[in-house]
Amino acid sequence: MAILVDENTRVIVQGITGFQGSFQAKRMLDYGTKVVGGVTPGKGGTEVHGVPVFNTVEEAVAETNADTSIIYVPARFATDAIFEAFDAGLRLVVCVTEGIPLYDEMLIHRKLREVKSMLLGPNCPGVISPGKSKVGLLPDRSFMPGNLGVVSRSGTLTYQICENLTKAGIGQSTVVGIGGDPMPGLTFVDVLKMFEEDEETKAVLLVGEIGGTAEEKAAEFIKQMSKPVVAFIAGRTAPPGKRMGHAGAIIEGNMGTAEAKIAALRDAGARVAETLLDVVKGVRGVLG
Amino acid sequence: MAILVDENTRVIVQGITGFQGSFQAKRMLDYGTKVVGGVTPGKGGTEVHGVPVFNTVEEAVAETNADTSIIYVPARFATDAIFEAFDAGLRLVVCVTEGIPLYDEMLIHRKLREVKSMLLGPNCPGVISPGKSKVGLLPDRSFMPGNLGVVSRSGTLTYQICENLTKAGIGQSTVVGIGGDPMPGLTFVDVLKMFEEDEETKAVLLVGEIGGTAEEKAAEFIKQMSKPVVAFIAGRTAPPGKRMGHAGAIIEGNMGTAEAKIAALRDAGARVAETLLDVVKGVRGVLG
Amino acid sequence: MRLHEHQAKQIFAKHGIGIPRGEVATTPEEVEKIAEKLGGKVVVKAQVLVGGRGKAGGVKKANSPKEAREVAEKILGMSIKGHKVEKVLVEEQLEIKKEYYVGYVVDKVNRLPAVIFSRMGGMDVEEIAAKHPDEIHRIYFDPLWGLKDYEVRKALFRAGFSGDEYKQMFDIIKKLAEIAFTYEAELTEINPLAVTSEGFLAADARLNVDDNALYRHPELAELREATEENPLEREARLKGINYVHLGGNVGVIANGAGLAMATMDIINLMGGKPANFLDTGGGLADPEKMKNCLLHVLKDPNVKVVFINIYAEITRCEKVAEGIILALDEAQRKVPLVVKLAGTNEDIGREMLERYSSEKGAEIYFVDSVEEGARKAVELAG
Amino acid sequence: MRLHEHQAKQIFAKHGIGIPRGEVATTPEEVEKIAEKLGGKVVVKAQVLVGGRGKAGGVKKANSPKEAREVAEKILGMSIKGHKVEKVLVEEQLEIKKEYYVGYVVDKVNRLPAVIFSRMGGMDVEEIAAKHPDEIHRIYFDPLWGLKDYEVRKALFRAGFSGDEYKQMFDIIKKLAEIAFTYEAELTEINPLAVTSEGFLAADARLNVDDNALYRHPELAELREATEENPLEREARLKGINYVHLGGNVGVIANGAGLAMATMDIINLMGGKPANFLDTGGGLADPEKMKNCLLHVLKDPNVKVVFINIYAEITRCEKVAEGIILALDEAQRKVPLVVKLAGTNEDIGREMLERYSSEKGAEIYFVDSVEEGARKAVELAG
Repeated sequence: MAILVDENTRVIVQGITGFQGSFQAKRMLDYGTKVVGGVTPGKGGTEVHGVPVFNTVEEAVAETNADTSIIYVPARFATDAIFEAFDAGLRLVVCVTEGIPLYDEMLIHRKLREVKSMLLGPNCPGVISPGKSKVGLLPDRSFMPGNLGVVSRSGTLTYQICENLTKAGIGQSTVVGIGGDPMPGLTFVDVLKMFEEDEETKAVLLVGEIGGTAEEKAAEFIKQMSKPVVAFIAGRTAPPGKRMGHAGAIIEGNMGTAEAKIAALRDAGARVAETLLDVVKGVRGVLG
Repeated sequence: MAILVDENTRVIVQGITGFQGSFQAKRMLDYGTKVVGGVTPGKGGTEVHGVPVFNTVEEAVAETNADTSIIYVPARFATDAIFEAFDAGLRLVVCVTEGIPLYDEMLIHRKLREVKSMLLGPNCPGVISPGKSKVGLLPDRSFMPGNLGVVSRSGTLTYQICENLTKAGIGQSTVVGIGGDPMPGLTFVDVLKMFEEDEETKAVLLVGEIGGTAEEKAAEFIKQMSKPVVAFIAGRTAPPGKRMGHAGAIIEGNMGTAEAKIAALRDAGARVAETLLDVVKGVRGVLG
Repeated sequence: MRLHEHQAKQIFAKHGIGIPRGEVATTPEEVEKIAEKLGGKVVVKAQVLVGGRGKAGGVKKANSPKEAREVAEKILGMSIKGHKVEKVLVEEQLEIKKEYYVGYVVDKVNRLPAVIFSRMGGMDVEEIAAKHPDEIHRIYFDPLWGLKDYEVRKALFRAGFSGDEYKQMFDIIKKLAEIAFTYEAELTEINPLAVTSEGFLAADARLNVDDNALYRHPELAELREATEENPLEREARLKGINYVHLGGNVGVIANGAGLAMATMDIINLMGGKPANFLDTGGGLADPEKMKNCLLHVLKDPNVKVVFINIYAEITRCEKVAEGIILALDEAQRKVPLVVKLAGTNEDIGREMLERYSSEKGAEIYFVDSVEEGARKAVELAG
Repeated sequence: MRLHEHQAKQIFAKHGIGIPRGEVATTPEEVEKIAEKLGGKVVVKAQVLVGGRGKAGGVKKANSPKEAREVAEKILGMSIKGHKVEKVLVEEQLEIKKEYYVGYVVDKVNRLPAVIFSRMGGMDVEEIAAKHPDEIHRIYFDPLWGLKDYEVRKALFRAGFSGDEYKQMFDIIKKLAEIAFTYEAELTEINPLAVTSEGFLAADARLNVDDNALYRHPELAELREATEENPLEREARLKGINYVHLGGNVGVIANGAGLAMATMDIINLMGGKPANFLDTGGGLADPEKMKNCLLHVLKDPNVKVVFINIYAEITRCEKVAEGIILALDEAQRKVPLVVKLAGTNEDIGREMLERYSSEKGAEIYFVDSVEEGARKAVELAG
């Protein structure tokens, strides 16, 4: 099972001829992901790592039967690339690009109301179902197949946590990075719902951070979940009004503090870990 | 029965405190139309001809249970008035205003995709179901109850034709003026469909004119209709490239000529009258 | 409102579309000077707001300033489909490799904006569509979202564009759509789009904007040049009268565009020639309006009779009659009137006109149907 | 990016929102002159990019030019929440009848733009919401369609506005939304909106624009004034380093915002004080990046130890090690490093650093977990 991506996922890479797109396409291929095509306007007819390149997503989908796209396109062009992917009817669109303007993101959400695609990101590391498929830039070595679902707002922190879990023998069903932007496509709640319904997933780890109310919304949903949830929140020492790297990681007024999030999650029955090592203990505790 | 409006139709007048709005409200009341409210921002709480005035359509609908609106608002404000009426959930919105910019009309059509309201017009005389209700500025004396459905792009020409019919003893189920703009809300086809399904209507008269392809589209639908259709097309002598008053009445290139429309309608089985007097004969012929 | 080629080109250039070097002139002397500046080899193009000026001899090449002057002498002042040429655009001759077509139109049937492009330029888009249907490409787009880059990419790659031609076309299509939305164009066209060694240039330019939106674009309203129209139409526009000159001898006045057209049609059916279309519109409660309309129709020296066909839905007919009487009092010449009055107080109106007619000897005929009126008018026109 | 009050007011005025008469000054002498021009009675307002300047003594009235000068002497140069006041805005005193609130925000929870207004101005919007929940009015609108007139009418009439106050509010709300969309504002606020006999005036003004969109608004990017920030943060911004000054003595460098925050948190949990947040971001394949980051952290004189926590997902660890070595070679002072390296070739990286450490006597400690690293760093910081 797993969620979002598995061994049948057929992926195209938008921006495949760029430095990052080409590099990550190779790494996904190496992992076993079915990267069936790439898109770069004007480079149609060429190949990258043996993968055919098309001029448009429409053409790529027609030729390859892809259902998923991953976008490695600079911020100024990423919004258009997302719209193109939606227009081509892809089931899942993963956008890695960082720095997409806020007003573009509002319009992306407006567009999401009109289309059937799911969007992961932007500004996210992607998704991996260990042993099955990786659509994103998550490092292979951190992960192994198992029954823990992971959903996170951050990248390297999650790799570190998953590596600790993997070393401790705890594998993952799927690891989803929803990204650090204030208005992500798929939210914690969307992903928690999928994990709740996924047979392979026995427990869920949520890695949150300061800023916004995504963790509080997640807590509301966790109350109804049958599966145990462990949580970790980064940014307890962050001062208000300062953006901590991620566009979404900022405490504004009384909103977005780690304390509020931890309290809400605890209140919802989640086990909140204090340190990274506690995360492993916590997960082991709930997985039994 | 009748279509679009009948004795149960509850109407509000947007722009009721203006010269035309107030005057036409009175005439509709005199005809027996249930004019239950009016809207003029800032004039809420006053009355016009005994009809309560509200600041917003939302308030008017909440207080009066209106289902239909007629708009007498200057062109610069009419688009917003139409949107307000849509937003308030009205079933039918009749817009009399002439001169609404083309790009506004494109956006009105875009909005129509998102809402459930029907729009009659803009730049139309409205609709009358003789003896039941009149929502518009059609002159009472031209009409009498009966079984002929009339749909038209023009105003006075239709009054003249209907007066001739009425004098000849031929009454009307409903008379609909779709308006002279190139992109009307309800089209000939929309109205023909309603007449086809209306029990009270035994035959239909279509009054068209040069410009656009509305009559050709109507002809396609007429082919499938069970009820007889008589048609009249104005503008046989109009030269190409000259706008004949109505924004939509212009022959551009080979499109929109009276000859093409007449041929299409004849081909579809409609009886096309050459003169106004012929219209009466034609209708009498099909009504038996 | 249709802009002149040179006006449209200025707007195109402002938005970054390449145009040939050139200047506008009103005299052969100016043309000669401009041709010198441009290096001698030029095209002299009549600036008139009708199609087909090329076939009518309104566009000519010249290979020297002197020749340009001679050519301009012929073009300036000539009449193309009733439009007198008062200005010419003098442009450098282009070395055109290929001629493409790019246009934008508000498609009223689909109620959507559409970009149209083709590798077959230089002829009418209808002609391209008829002769080379596979070479016409359309991009319909959502007016709310605007034209997205990927929509242009899809269309261009589907049509087989690549390399530099792809880039130039992409750029021009995006700019043309931007121009269309900026100025609320009904239609804008580059035909031909000249493929030259300096890139793609708009060899011709068309831009028709929505009259109803001119209040939002005062800079465009100022561009309207009176010189091009029929003088009676220009005067009517300035007075706010909805008038189209048709050239016959039976003047027509009706309230309502449909009624006016039907009246014209029946006059024609009866063997007559309508002199004009005139829709008074609403507002006949003020007798001044009818007065102005009638006086305007009488300014056309060809008019031998005027058929006034009024269905007074709101107005009372005595106001219409009053307006007619005011006009007849002021009119410089006497022509017979055929009058059909219907609506509120039609009897009173008729009585007023009958009284005036018998007192002042005005020739006024009353009719009860449009057919009867048309027959009478045609008879009187002779 | 947050604009200064005086910058935001200029933009408001450009879009037709009324503002008090006033000018910016950097010296008490200038303040005195401006106060004279304005008729003597003025308010002197510190221009700093933090809230609560009023309570901190950064806003003072003066009833004569001389008093204005004296007040300015106190305000200029003072420090408000760590921000030094280098400019003041000198404005006429307003006769305020009432204070309203109008704001606009991109609501990230609902993913929609929202206008917020209230008759209770002068306090924070959160405070209004807490104290007078019935007096907070919101208009959510569709970002694609934009804010429609009828949406504003509905909200204002619902809130009981009428007459001239209705008209002024309508106008200001429409203009504020226009400003928000023109400059891609995350937030813009008029608080208080002063109701005066001359109409509604923006007594204060806030405008925060989206950093990611600044490339579309170069005129705003130019307004960013370096003087306001912490000097280390300013320098970092100019160098493209993602750095936040926190004031402790344990320097932190991590690749990834979440990892950096988690590192800070654990340092704190172990009883230490992080000196900063620093996310290197990607691109560590180039050793220059790590070098610049480390050198930057060492510029903070309070830093007694630096904890480098890298999870090299793409980069090979020898490149990270190379960057650290380059920095240590260049560094003006020696501080111990605690290093956690994970990812490709972590062993090679560690070996390189160990060799360097033993050769050059650099104090470098290697750890296998973030907890261990934090404990060591706190211990070294003393």
